[in-house]
Amino acid sequence: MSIKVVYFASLKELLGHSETLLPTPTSTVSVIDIWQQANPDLTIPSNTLAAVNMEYVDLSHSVIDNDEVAFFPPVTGG
Amino acid sequence: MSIKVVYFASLKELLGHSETLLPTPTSTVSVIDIWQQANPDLTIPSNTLAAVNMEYVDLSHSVIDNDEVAFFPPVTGG
Amino acid sequence: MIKITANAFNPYTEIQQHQAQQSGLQGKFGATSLFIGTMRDFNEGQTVQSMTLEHYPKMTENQLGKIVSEAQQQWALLDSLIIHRIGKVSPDDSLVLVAVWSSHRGDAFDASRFIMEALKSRVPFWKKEQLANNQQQWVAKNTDGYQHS
Amino acid sequence: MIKITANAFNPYTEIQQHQAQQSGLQGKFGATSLFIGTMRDFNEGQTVQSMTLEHYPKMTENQLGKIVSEAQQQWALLDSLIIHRIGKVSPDDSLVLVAVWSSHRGDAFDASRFIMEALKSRVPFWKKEQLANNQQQWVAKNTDGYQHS
Repeated sequence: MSIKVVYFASLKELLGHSETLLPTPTSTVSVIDIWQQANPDLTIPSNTLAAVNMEYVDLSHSVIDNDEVAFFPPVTGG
Repeated sequence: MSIKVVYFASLKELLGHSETLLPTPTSTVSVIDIWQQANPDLTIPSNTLAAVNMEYVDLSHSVIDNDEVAFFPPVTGG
Repeated sequence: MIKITANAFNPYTEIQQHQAQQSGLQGKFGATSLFIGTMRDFNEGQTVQSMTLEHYPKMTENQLGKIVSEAQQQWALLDSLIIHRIGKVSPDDSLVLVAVWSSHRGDAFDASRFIMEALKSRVPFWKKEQLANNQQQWVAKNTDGYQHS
Repeated sequence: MIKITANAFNPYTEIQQHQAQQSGLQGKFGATSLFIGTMRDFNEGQTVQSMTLEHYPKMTENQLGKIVSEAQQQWALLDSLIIHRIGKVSPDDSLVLVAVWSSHRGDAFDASRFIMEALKSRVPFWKKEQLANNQQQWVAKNTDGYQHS
């Protein structure tokens, strides 16, 4: 059991990888906690969007075991 | 020299013809004068639109020799 | 380009042919907004078997030309194509095509809707419906294009 | 219908194929509103040679599905078709198609624009441009679709 963290676009390039697996948290964690655990040396870039299980969430949203947490820059499709 | 009066759609059917030629007016005339001269027994139906030389005009617009005066119901294209 | 036609037309074929001929568009147009009006087989609860579209030749083209000029003054348009059918039409026939090409989508959306609403209120076309009971009737008025159905 | 494709597509062919398969549309749709986004060969003054479109698989489809549901709740739509390109694209390639069918034109115009703006702001696609000088850059933000250019 674990939490999957995924990155896209410029954020993926900045970090140099697209995915990190984090161990099951031992206490209640939020999306921003997940970022800090996965990237202890890097403050989350401003404008970063977050999704949990493919739904947009605030950085304060709670994360539970088996969630997929995504971080990405503003979208530019169409 | 003359004034050509043309009718379209339901108005053409109501009158039973699509065109009338009126002689050159001897004095200043307006669009509504033209209607009355061409259709002495019929009040102009409400909502009738008028054009002179293919530009929309009010019924008070002046008509001169060689003008083409058109009367038609509200448009329903598209 | 403005076309009035008494023949059935395929709007998608027309758009592609037109676009291919406009070499100035290549690489420049980011946005295309299209509206296609199609004949339905019913109107206000009645079954419609066919329809006849009458127009005022020349005034139709003049008014459409003015409307396109007004749109060009208001928005940054690269090109436009308007086709309107006249004569006898059947259900599922295309009645009208309005296509607008621009660099940015806001201009394309705004201009195509403006042209369509102006066409509906100012261009001298009239529809007569042939109903299932062999009656005929002139369509009395157009619906409001800015209102929800 | 929602399609994400890594292959070049012709929006006009796709629309016609889709429409032909929807037998429930026959005789019922009076209005079709379409928007097509096409790759330009320049952006903010720079020449763009190609572009790569990345997306978040599954979240893309989920978000598009939600947007279509929201549109269906707000307007009387008969059908819709959304196609979005991913992968490497060249100038004049179609990037996105939004097509909406309805009985009345107000619904079609409103819904196609709503879907397009929602797609631009909420659906996880990202563009990276390959410039003439061999530099690459991520597109930082989308323009406002409700503003004049």
